[in-house]
Amino acid sequence: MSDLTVNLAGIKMKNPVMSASGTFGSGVEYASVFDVSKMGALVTKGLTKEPKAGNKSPRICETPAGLLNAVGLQNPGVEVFIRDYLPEMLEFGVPVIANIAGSTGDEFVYLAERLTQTGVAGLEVNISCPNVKTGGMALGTVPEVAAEVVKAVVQATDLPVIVKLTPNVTDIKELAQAVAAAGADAISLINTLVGMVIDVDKRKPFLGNCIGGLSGPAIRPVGVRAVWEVSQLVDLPVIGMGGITTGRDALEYIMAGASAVAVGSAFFYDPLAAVKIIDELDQYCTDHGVEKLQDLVGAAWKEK
Amino acid sequence: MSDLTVNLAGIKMKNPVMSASGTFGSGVEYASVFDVSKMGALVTKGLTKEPKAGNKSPRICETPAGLLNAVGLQNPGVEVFIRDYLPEMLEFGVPVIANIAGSTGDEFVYLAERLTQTGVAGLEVNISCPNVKTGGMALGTVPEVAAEVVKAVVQATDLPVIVKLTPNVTDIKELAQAVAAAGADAISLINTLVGMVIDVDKRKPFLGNCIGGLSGPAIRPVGVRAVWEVSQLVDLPVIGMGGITTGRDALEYIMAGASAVAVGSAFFYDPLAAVKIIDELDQYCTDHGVEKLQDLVGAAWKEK
Amino acid sequence: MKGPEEFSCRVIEQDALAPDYYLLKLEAPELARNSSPGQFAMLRCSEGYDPFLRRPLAIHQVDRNKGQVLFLYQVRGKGTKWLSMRCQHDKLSLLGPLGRGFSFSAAGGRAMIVGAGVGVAPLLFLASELRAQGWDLVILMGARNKSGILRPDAFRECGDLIIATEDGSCGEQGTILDLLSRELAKSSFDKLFACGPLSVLKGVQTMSREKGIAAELSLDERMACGVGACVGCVCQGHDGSYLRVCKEGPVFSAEEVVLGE
Amino acid sequence: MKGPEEFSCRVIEQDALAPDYYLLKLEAPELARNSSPGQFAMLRCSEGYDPFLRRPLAIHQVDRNKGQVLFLYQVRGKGTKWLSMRCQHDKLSLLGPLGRGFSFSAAGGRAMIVGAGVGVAPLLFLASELRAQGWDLVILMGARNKSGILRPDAFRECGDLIIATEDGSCGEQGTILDLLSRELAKSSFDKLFACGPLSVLKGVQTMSREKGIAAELSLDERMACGVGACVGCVCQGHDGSYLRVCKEGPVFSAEEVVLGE
Ligand SMILES: Cc1cc2nc3c(=O)[nH]c(=O)nc-3n(C[C@H](O)[C@H](O)[C@H](O)COP(=O)(O)OP(=O)(O)OC[C@H]3O[C@@H](n4cnc5c(N)ncnc54)[C@H](O)[C@@H]3O)c2cc1C
Ligand SMILES: Cc1cc2nc3c(=O)[nH]c(=O)nc-3n(C[C@H](O)[C@H](O)[C@H](O)COP(=O)(O)OP(=O)(O)OC[C@H]3O[C@@H](n4cnc5c(N)ncnc54)[C@H](O)[C@@H]3O)c2cc1C
Ligand SMILES: Cc1cc2nc3c(=O)[nH]c(=O)nc-3n(C[C@H](O)[C@H](O)[C@H](O)COP(=O)(O)O)c2cc1C
Ligand SMILES: Cc1cc2nc3c(=O)[nH]c(=O)nc-3n(C[C@H](O)[C@H](O)[C@H](O)COP(=O)(O)O)c2cc1C
Ligand code: FES
Ligand code: FES
Repeated sequence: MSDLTVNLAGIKMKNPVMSASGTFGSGVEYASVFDVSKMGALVTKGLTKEPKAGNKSPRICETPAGLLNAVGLQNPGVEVFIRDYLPEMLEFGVPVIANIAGSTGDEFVYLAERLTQTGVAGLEVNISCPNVKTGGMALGTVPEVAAEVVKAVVQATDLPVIVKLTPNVTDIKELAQAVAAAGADAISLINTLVGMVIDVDKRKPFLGNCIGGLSGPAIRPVGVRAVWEVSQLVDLPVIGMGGITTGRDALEYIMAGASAVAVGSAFFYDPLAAVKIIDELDQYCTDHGVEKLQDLVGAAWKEK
Repeated sequence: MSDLTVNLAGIKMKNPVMSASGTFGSGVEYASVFDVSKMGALVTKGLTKEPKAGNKSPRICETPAGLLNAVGLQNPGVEVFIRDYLPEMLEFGVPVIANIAGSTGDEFVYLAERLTQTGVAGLEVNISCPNVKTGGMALGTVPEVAAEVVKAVVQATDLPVIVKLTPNVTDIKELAQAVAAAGADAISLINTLVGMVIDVDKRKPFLGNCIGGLSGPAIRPVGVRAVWEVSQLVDLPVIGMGGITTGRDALEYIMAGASAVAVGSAFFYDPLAAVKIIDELDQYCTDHGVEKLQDLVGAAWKEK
Repeated sequence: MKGPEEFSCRVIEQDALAPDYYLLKLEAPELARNSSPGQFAMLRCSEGYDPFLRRPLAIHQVDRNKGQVLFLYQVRGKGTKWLSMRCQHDKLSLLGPLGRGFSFSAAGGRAMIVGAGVGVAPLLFLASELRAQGWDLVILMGARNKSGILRPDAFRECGDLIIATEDGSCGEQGTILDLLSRELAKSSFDKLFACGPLSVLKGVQTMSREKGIAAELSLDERMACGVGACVGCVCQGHDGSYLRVCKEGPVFSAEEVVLGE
Repeated sequence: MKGPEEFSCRVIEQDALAPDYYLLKLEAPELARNSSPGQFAMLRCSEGYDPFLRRPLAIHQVDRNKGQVLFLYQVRGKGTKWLSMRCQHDKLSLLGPLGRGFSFSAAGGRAMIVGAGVGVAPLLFLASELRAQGWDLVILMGARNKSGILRPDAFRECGDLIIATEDGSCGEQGTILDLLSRELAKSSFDKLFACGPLSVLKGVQTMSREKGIAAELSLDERMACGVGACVGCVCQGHDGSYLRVCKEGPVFSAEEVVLGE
């Protein structure tokens, strides 16, 4: 067994493989499928202050090597989450990171304060959701706006603050620098790409919400490139995600500069994807004499 | 045979299916494979004033349901193009659209002037190439800069001017409006997404150029959404492209608002893709009592 | 109830029942043991990423002694097409059992089962369990034509089978809803169970309300995870909230849900 | 020369020559008629989009009378894996013939053919054509071990075959470049033809320069279109310009190209 551990901005993980927000429920859904306590960390679905009903059906549309989703942040609200879901998530004995999705800066501050001292190990600030009318991506495309939100969240909590960015921008580097300067402890890359499918038979958009977020292997090259760019520029740990389905995919992200990786859509393809990835990372280290997986972070630009 | 014709900003095409720039050589490469004169129009590889050597190998990397390319606009220069390649392209008896890829506004003007009166039916202004150091995408991400280039090109030629935009921006609507106001006659959507693949064995970027442009079915939802947004906002014909491989894919774009479509990466999957798409469009019209294919343009938002 | 698990199952045999309709038999002892009627599984339908998502299929029949599970499905698109080309000895990746199945009292009673088209898939398992628990069954099967009438003999072993086809090529001519309203007028039932296209489910929902008979409906929705984790597969509950078809369903009582267009 | 065409070809048979090495025989009369040694075809290796790109394979052998074309390939990744599972009667989509093949004078002479690993694939067609035109051939085949020595008997029919394996499990022990330099020292040749990994091609290039013997090398590069349209598959020409491997190649004279790392 090689050393797969990572200390991500103070969050100690036994390996770098996390669940991607919104794809893993509260973990219990997969508890009978595999040993969830093997994961490096769990990330919750995006949380809001009040319960949110989400978008109308259909919410899922398969696309070549991926899918569009337009869930619209359906969640029970932060109170019910803390009462009914968080305890069972914490039972896995794995760091739980709360993904927060305010529609205003104030809501973000509320969520950050409320979740501090509840047992969660960190916050992931979701200013990148393409499926909501207010907040979401709108807060994550202008550097000044993003920085303001992040600054407020950082002040409201002593938890590590991870900021999740959208790839739907002209220059992700600019945003990464802005949130880094605002005090972020880590950066998650990437949320989904905005996309759309037309139902040719009905001659209208397939999804209830018209547009959706594109995820899965299809977007992997976009995510790898975002990590490559940001990790070279900003001195913060990066969590890479977008289409990771195998250990090699995870290694692409790690070599591009990610300290940790998240698995999302791959659970739909293979519910055992995350555990297989952990095993494959271990195997790779063994086969290639890598003592500490973290030594490979950024290898593709460090060894150039 | 239904009516598939389209008059695209003055370019009369017998059907809306064009080749996407850079994927179809000068057409002669496919002349023995299928009857190229069946195409609606042919678009050339991006042309520059001087010959361009392009990027170093490897230039192609397969990705899930798509590929990255980093050709870097290798082309013989506009003079040699006009002398050696254009005549054989014109022989197909199909409108030829020249894709021009200056690295400065002046070069664009030079190219536009030089190509006027040569027999080409229109110009596609490529301010969206992700694979070159200067010009390319850099000119296509800031509305004012894009508008300036387009204005200059429009003044330099009496040919229809199509502007090809990149999806690698925060707000493609803003760009579309800017180039429309600058006098563009049509808009092409989308060029490739910027992406990257790491060679895990070598621990370095796979492509000689590090980054490349992502195309193919993987990006189709991104292209459809761009067309949906721009076609509702801007009163110009839109040419849709990105992952079109079948007649249904083309119909998605048309219903999203595209007056014409271009086939690119699909040639690599199936060299007969374009002719099959033309046949499938015809069949669809016959099966569904659509007299004129152009009646379906924007159906997904018009019939809402 | 045991939670779902991931299995790699060997194909025992696969038969084309009619053009585009297949019966797939898998070696899956644990799934056979742990499934209940109305539950389903998510099957991977590719070697690679095309298609990327798994496909939900209802547990059609189980043989607990032999450790076998059967699926009955129609080829719709590339996923089911791929599945239909699997042969004996091939292995399939499968997650199951999933969802909430049908519920019925162990005390027995008289039930009407309504299956339209390939909607009969989950109903054979249901019918045989009901039968085993002493229920009396009337089973209505409807389809466009004869080739859509699937496994009539197996259903006939569980109760009185009435068949209707729209073109009259098998059984009576007419729609399944015509049949249903006639049969409900004729005699009384303790419970209705239905699976099929939305229009049929809506008809059953309406009639169950009118007649005051409890009904359970098995719904169909696009799914990604199948386990309730992604909240992608919702239908509307009566209070306006969204219910996950893969977790709170796929079987819902008729009063629980609002059926869309 | 006729241009490439798209064909849908029936598999006549497919044999595993060694673990991971396959010989695929297709019914393809036009391709058999129109191909020349060193040319290749682009084969679709999926039912869907995974993989999306076609795979280039050299024309290994043709039987113009029977209208058959053979491919010899090694399973490397998912494309060739998919291909290896095709059976008799399956149909394959294929674009060919493509590229510029080997060139040789009809007057004959003495040639050395160098094939390393699966690099022998294009060389059997070449050897039999050379033989038919009266050339004398020495054929060097090299591989890591015995199972990488492919179709020795077929090659032996065309000339003197010398085999080397790195572990000595077949033929002599040593590398193919060792053999080559020994044979070039022993006797004289009018032309060298080579296909294999870059290191081997580089060695051949160097020796051909030293000895002043014309050499032709078949190169390998990632391809998308295969017809010269996308300019994706380049190697470096001697003047610094880029040459398309699928169009100006895959066979280049040793002086034409600069071989990279
Ligand atoms: C809980 C559940 C149980 C099911 N059980 C069965 C079963 O036992 N037997 C059976 O034949 N089918 C069943 N289905 C439907 C089955 O899952 C779909 O037919 C299948 O996913 C289609 O996949 P495909 O790749 O072949 O088609 P696709 O390529 O995905 O689509 C082909 C066509 O089928 C339609 N389609 C695809 N998925 C669905 C869907 N979920 N609902 C409605 N239409 C769809 C598409 O609109 C399209 O027209 C069930 C669905 C659910 C949700
Ligand atoms: C003109 C030409 C003719 C060829 N003829 C033959 C032939 O007759 N027989 C034969 O076995 N092979 C031949 N090849 C190589 C063959 O095309 C590749 O092995 C094949 O494309 C691999 O596809 P895959 O999906 O199995 O592997 P992938 O999944 O694409 O890759 C698997 C592994 O193979 C490597 N690989 C993939 N493609 C290439 C490539 N083009 N060159 C080098 N390494 C590669 C990858 O780096 C990876 O390690 C030829 C290549 C060219 C360019
Ligand atoms: C069904 C679904 C729901 C998602 N919900 C959220 C969410 O609530 N918050 C968030 O930050 N990201 C959400 N995402 C984005 C993922 O966390 C991840 O960034 C993205 O899917 C890319 O990774 P993948 O390709 O591995 O899925 C969601 C993705 C999917 C597919
Ligand atoms: C190999 C390759 C070369 C390309 N070269 C150009 C180019 O020179 N100019 C340009 O505007 N677009 C170029 N493109 C982009 C395509 O024209 C098209 O916009 C893009 O590939 C999306 O369409 P597709 O998914 O159908 O390929 C190129 C694409 C590929 C794959
Ligand atoms: S499919 Fe994920 S919640 Fe139902
Ligand atoms: S593969 Fe397209 S030019 Fe060679």
